[in-house]
Amino acid sequence: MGLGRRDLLKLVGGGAAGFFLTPVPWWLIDGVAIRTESWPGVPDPPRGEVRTRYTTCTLCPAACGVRARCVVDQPVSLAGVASHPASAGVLCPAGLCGHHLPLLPNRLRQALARKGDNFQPVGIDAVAGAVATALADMRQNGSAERVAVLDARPGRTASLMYRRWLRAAPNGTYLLAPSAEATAPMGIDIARTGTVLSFGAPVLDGWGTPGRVLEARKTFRLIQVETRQSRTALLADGWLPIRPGTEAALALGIANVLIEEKLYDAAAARNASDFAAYAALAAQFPPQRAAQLTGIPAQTIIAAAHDFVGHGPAIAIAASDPGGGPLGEDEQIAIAALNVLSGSIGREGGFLPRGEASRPAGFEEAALAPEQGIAEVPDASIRVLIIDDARAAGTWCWSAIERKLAATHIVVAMTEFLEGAAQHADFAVPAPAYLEAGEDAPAPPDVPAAMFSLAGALLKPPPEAVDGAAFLNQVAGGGPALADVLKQRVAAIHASRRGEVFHYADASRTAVRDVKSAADLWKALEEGGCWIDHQPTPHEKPLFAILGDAPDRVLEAASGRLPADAQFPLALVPYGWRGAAGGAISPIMTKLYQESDLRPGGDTIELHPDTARKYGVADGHVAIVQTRCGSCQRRVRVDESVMPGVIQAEVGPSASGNCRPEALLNACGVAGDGTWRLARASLRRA
Amino acid sequence: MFPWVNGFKWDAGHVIFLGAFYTVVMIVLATVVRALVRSRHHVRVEKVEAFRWKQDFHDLPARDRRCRHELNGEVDSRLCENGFDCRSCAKHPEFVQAAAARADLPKGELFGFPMPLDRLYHRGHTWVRKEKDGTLSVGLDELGARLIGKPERLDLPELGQHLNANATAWSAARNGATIRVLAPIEGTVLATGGPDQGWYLKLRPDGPQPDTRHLLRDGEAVRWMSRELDRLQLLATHGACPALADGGALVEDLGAALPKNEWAAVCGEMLLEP
Amino acid sequence: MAANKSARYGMVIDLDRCTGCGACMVACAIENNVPPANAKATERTGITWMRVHRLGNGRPFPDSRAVFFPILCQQCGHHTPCVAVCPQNAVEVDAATGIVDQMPQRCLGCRYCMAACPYHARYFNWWDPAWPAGMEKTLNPDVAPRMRGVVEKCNLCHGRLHRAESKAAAEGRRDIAANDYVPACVEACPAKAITFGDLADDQTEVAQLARSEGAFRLLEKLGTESKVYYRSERPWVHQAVKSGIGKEPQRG
Amino acid sequence: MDRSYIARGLERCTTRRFLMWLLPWTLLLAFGLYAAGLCLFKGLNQTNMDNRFAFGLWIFLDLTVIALGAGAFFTGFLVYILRMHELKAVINSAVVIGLVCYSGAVTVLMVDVGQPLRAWFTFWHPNVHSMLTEVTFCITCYLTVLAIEYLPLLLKNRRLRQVPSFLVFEFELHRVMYVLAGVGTFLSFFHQGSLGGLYGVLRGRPFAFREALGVWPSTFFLFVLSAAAVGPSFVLLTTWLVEKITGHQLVERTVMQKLGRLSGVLLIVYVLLKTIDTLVWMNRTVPGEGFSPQQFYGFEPFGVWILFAEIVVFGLLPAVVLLDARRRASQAWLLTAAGFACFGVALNRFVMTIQTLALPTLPFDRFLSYWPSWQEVGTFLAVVAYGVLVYSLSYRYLILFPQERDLKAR
Repeated sequence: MGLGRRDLLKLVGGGAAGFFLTPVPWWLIDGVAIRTESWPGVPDPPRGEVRTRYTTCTLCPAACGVRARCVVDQPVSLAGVASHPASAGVLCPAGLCGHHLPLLPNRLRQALARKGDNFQPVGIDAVAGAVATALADMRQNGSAERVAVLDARPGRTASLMYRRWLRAAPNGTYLLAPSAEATAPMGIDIARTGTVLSFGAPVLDGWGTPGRVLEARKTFRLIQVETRQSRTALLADGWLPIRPGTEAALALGIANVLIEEKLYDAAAARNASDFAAYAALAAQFPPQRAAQLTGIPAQTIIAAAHDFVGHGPAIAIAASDPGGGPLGEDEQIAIAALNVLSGSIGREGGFLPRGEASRPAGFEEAALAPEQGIAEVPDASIRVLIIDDARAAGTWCWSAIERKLAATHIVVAMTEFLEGAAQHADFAVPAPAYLEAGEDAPAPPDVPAAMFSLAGALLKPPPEAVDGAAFLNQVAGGGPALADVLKQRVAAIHASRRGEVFHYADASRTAVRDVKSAADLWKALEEGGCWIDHQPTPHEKPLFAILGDAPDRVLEAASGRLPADAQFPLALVPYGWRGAAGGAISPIMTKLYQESDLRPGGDTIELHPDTARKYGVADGHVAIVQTRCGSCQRRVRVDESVMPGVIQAEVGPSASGNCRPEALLNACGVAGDGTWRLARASLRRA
Repeated sequence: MFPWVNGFKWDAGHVIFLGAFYTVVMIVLATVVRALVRSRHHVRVEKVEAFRWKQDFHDLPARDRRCRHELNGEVDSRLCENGFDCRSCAKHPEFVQAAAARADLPKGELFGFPMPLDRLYHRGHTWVRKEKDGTLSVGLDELGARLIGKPERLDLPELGQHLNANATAWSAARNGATIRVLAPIEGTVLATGGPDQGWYLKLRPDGPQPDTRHLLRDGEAVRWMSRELDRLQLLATHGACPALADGGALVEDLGAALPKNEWAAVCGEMLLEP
Repeated sequence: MAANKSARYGMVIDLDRCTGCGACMVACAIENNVPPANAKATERTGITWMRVHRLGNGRPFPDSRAVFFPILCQQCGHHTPCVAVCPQNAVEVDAATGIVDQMPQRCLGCRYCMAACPYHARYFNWWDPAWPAGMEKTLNPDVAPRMRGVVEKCNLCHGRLHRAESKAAAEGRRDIAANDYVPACVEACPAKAITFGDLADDQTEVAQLARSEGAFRLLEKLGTESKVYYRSERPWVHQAVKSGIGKEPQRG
Repeated sequence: MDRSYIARGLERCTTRRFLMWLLPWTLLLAFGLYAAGLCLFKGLNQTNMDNRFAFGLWIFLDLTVIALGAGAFFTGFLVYILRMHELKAVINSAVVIGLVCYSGAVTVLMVDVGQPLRAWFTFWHPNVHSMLTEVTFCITCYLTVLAIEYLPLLLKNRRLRQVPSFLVFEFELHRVMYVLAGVGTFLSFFHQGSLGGLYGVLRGRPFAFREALGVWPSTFFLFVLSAAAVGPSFVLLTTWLVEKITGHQLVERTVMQKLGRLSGVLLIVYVLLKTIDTLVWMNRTVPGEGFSPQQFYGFEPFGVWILFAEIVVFGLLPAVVLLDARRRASQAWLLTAAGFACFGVALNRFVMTIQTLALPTLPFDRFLSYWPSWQEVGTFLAVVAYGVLVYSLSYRYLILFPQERDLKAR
């Protein structure tokens, strides 16, 4: 027995010892180590020929040049195009990861029709059919209801096609998206601007063409008028933390100072037919009153006024916030008026009237439906609404649009993702995503010279995807394809023999008149290039009215938008960032929202410590923001830089990844002038 | 790790550090291997029993390792260092001489506890008797016999096997425990008996004159035995079983009298195996 | 040429120009195949080789001001804290470039280097690197993604350095052209706030900026000789950096 | 029924009772192994550690456990090298404690690293300048040594002894034990030290960084000293605990007091050096790195009190008690002081690991808090359970306290 055990032990022991003398254990651990290098969870980057291709970014109106590093045909990284006339080699964070968008898992891959609260697959022809029957029906009993196209990215050639199609359609109405950065008839000669007085425009954080602006930042002074200590406010030469909704008062206050002290450009003022009326209006806002309304000390206002004109050319700008939506029209008038006083309209360093890339025959303004804002359309009047690029519409307050819809209506959303307005549509039609659509990019709103660039498709769109033009053709039963119209337009530009072509690949320029054929021009643009007109020459300005037909409305606006309210003592200020406010974003954005606290994100509100204390919430608490229109639940972040009595709420993706700004936007509610940037709110801990 | 492995540099740091490491490994390895080799050797030359006794003796509590001369009152306190083998003890002869000089050693008294003095006793409760024919018979003394009583199994050595002093002579199994009995003296097994024969082994001594200096004799043996009885009493009472002795006389069969575990422990103590 | 044989690549970040847009962070992640965050990841478990922090002046509204502080591996040139501690030589300072290199395939994830780094520029792969299905296509072929359980950090776009080197080799040059090697964050910065180059070469813009008025390094007194400089005209920024560790939480 | 495995003459409870005792610990072990399994297979995201708190509960406890396990090497050193034979009474127990502590610590470290399969890289491409390399090498070597030291105890088991080769091997091993004790002492000195160095070298963590003496920071020597100081105290505490649980006296009271005195002597030296070290750190090291010591104690809850507690309440106090023969004579004082000493060293390890990482180093840093996840706690509990099981089995079947039999017979 003992013997047996002894032998067994000998055998085992000897075996073990022997095993360790063989190379086997070393092979094993070595194999194991190599295994750890090709861990099952680690993807293998695709290999293949690396190529550089060029296109133009269409994610926002800035239309930046894009240099794409591709493995075979798949872009693996995007970068700016050096010395690009508008974007100056810059891409914003959203642009840098734009090549992820076509591959997002939640990509819309087939047409959907609403059934109750959820969607069901449907053929695109069925959608077109539904629209067509609606149109036929309207034609038949000549109803006063409208057919409308809501264009989130106006100014494209596709937009022209919509407008022409609408012209033919019953009561065709072409609507500009509420938060769309308008295609202004005037560009800004920022490179030569001396002072920028910005009313809430995110000048340094995604406004106009970032490349151009940031480059020019070395030369212009920046005065930021904003409630929030935004990035722009942080880097501005002066920050005027203004009480929410009192921009007009400040504008008139400054105007008052300039007029009182005769610091304005009298020559320019003479071109304004109603300058007297304007002066009278401004006279009602001496610095003290403005101070009282805006919460900015009178001295500061006076200093700002001097600052503004002291270092010309000076421009005053008001832009719609990517999340907070547009500034009220009347505020915009009050602010724009400052440009008359500084005489920056039509002058170098100021606003320069610019042309537009020539249009092909049949697209003259007369042949198109006019551009309209949503506010201009009567409520309950739209029977058929087609929304182009509903994704970008992620930050609209849907109720602003909903109220315009007729009792029986069809809403069709052309979109890559079932997000934003698309969630409210009756039909969702899959559209080609960024880098998939062969389309054009219009001139950026702030570039003084007319521009035209092609956004050549680097990727094939999914088979079901149709662009807006193709869909309308399907509805109308025929019509020109977008590609053909684009070719025509390029031909028209070639025929105009104006301007020059900038080639992305080598940053060289060719005058259009030196381009042999339209085909060559097309080729140049498609391979990566943009057409740019000569700088417009300043010209003497026509007579115009500053206040237009609304002096009293401006007065009303200036008297303060946000009356005190005992029940809702706080001011809710929604804001967003162009890079991420509009719906779908690349998952890599988690770096900004989840893996760092660089941006607060769509699930937080920011409060001043005192405000937080007063309402019994602390950093990290979940609080409920209640307004007259609704409520939303968000995590509190206490921040010393927030104005007391103000709730700052970002419209954008949240650390948890999903971007659902609706709750907040609905809570904000839509004012009579179609804005939702201001609301009275109360706060309590959830 | 090794000069040919990536990252190795011939700098002081590596040399010193790895040098120290390998030295340590070598030392440890050498120590263990040496122990292994030596033990293999010992097993081959059947030193096992010797070692067992060495260890057992080493592990005995101090009070069980008293020198026979202390028991004998010749010295106040002395611990045995030689595993009860006085033949290898330097002091033993001196004591013997001293003892011879004085004849006033007290006589032991064992209230009728049978203890024939015609034989020599071993500390492990065995006895050795020189027979006429020059052989040695070996048996359990009275206390040993009563301790073990009737064993259920008995494995005695094979005939012709050579035993060393203090090696296991035989073992008896009872009450689920095995008790080893130590050989009082070396010799070759000629015949094996058992409890009934009154003797267990007959041995042929190694030499013509077997050296029995290490065994207890006469009064010394008696004194030792009386002390052993006390010890037994102590052990057993500690185990809380009074009826060891009635009227001073030890019960016949402790194996039956004591609870099993107690019994095993007591046997161990008395027969010098820890 | 000698200049590049013993280059010391580094950068100067102009805090007065940084708008905190995060383009550098995004570009970095894309260039170096850093995966999007796991659903459970937080700002303390994410991986951002380049991370923009916000440093406030600690004063209340309306006097509060802040700068954005892009933090990446500071490429310490002396007493490099992470190199000395790594038990299996998974971190090395490249003598030719001065870049501190992390070898993920050698790292066993003990995270000692993370404890050692005072700039918190090292990141651990708490999760398997996962991209949404189908998005692996967009990985940079020049950089191998790291497996779960290892530490990683900025290496000044290693992949781009190799590309530049092989380009130079192909054109038979011995040293790489300055504009062939530009890390992704530098290239991506819309505000052009980051100047990159060889600090060893006095002629480079970066070397001059590093010596210019208002330039400083973080924890200069630790003597780590980091190769990432910052500069700002604003006195309070210098104050805040000197006064060392901030007590109150800073928000971004 | 397992009688024949228990050394003769030792009183042990019945098998059933023993099993009842093992049961809860076994369950705890199972739970802990599950938790550890999660960490191994799902990754360290199961823990609450993060990029800033790269080390957490595990490292803290490893350092503590290894410090307490130092009783093994130190007692061995005293018995075999300095020939303090009366400590033979606890050496076996000390060896088992050491084995348990070290094997437990190493196991936890295995879970703690992100790629356990690469653990051998440290041996293959060692960076000899890293404290962690020193730790890894020494601890693995020392663990081997402990295993070899444990072997004789095992082979001495009543049943195993019946295998002749075991019996002889045990005998031979026992004869070379002093060599192993020497090696063990050497190794322990270095890894206890390098565990201290681990944080002392962190130039980037001004709170932990210490001036170097030779190639090692001062914490190297402080750790060796403190470990040696509490080793005996911990042996003392465990012995007492086992006595309480089993109801047997296991060692002479004098042995316990001897242990106490040893602890006291070393502890007082340690406290002295620690104080000097702290002063040097405050007045030289920290200012040299551009900080002021106050900055580190401005963050609640880690105020100056923690420093006071570490050095005075749980350092000086027990040392004084242990050095006073009269107090030492009273069991209560002795044990309380020993307990304080052990806690003091644990606190020191806590400060070195956790507080160091919690403190910010940059202007925009936040003071961080960290709370271990249940997986982390579970993994540690597994080690505790494992320790109790190993010790219980060893106590039952091996001879951990040679004096036990004599004391019983008295």
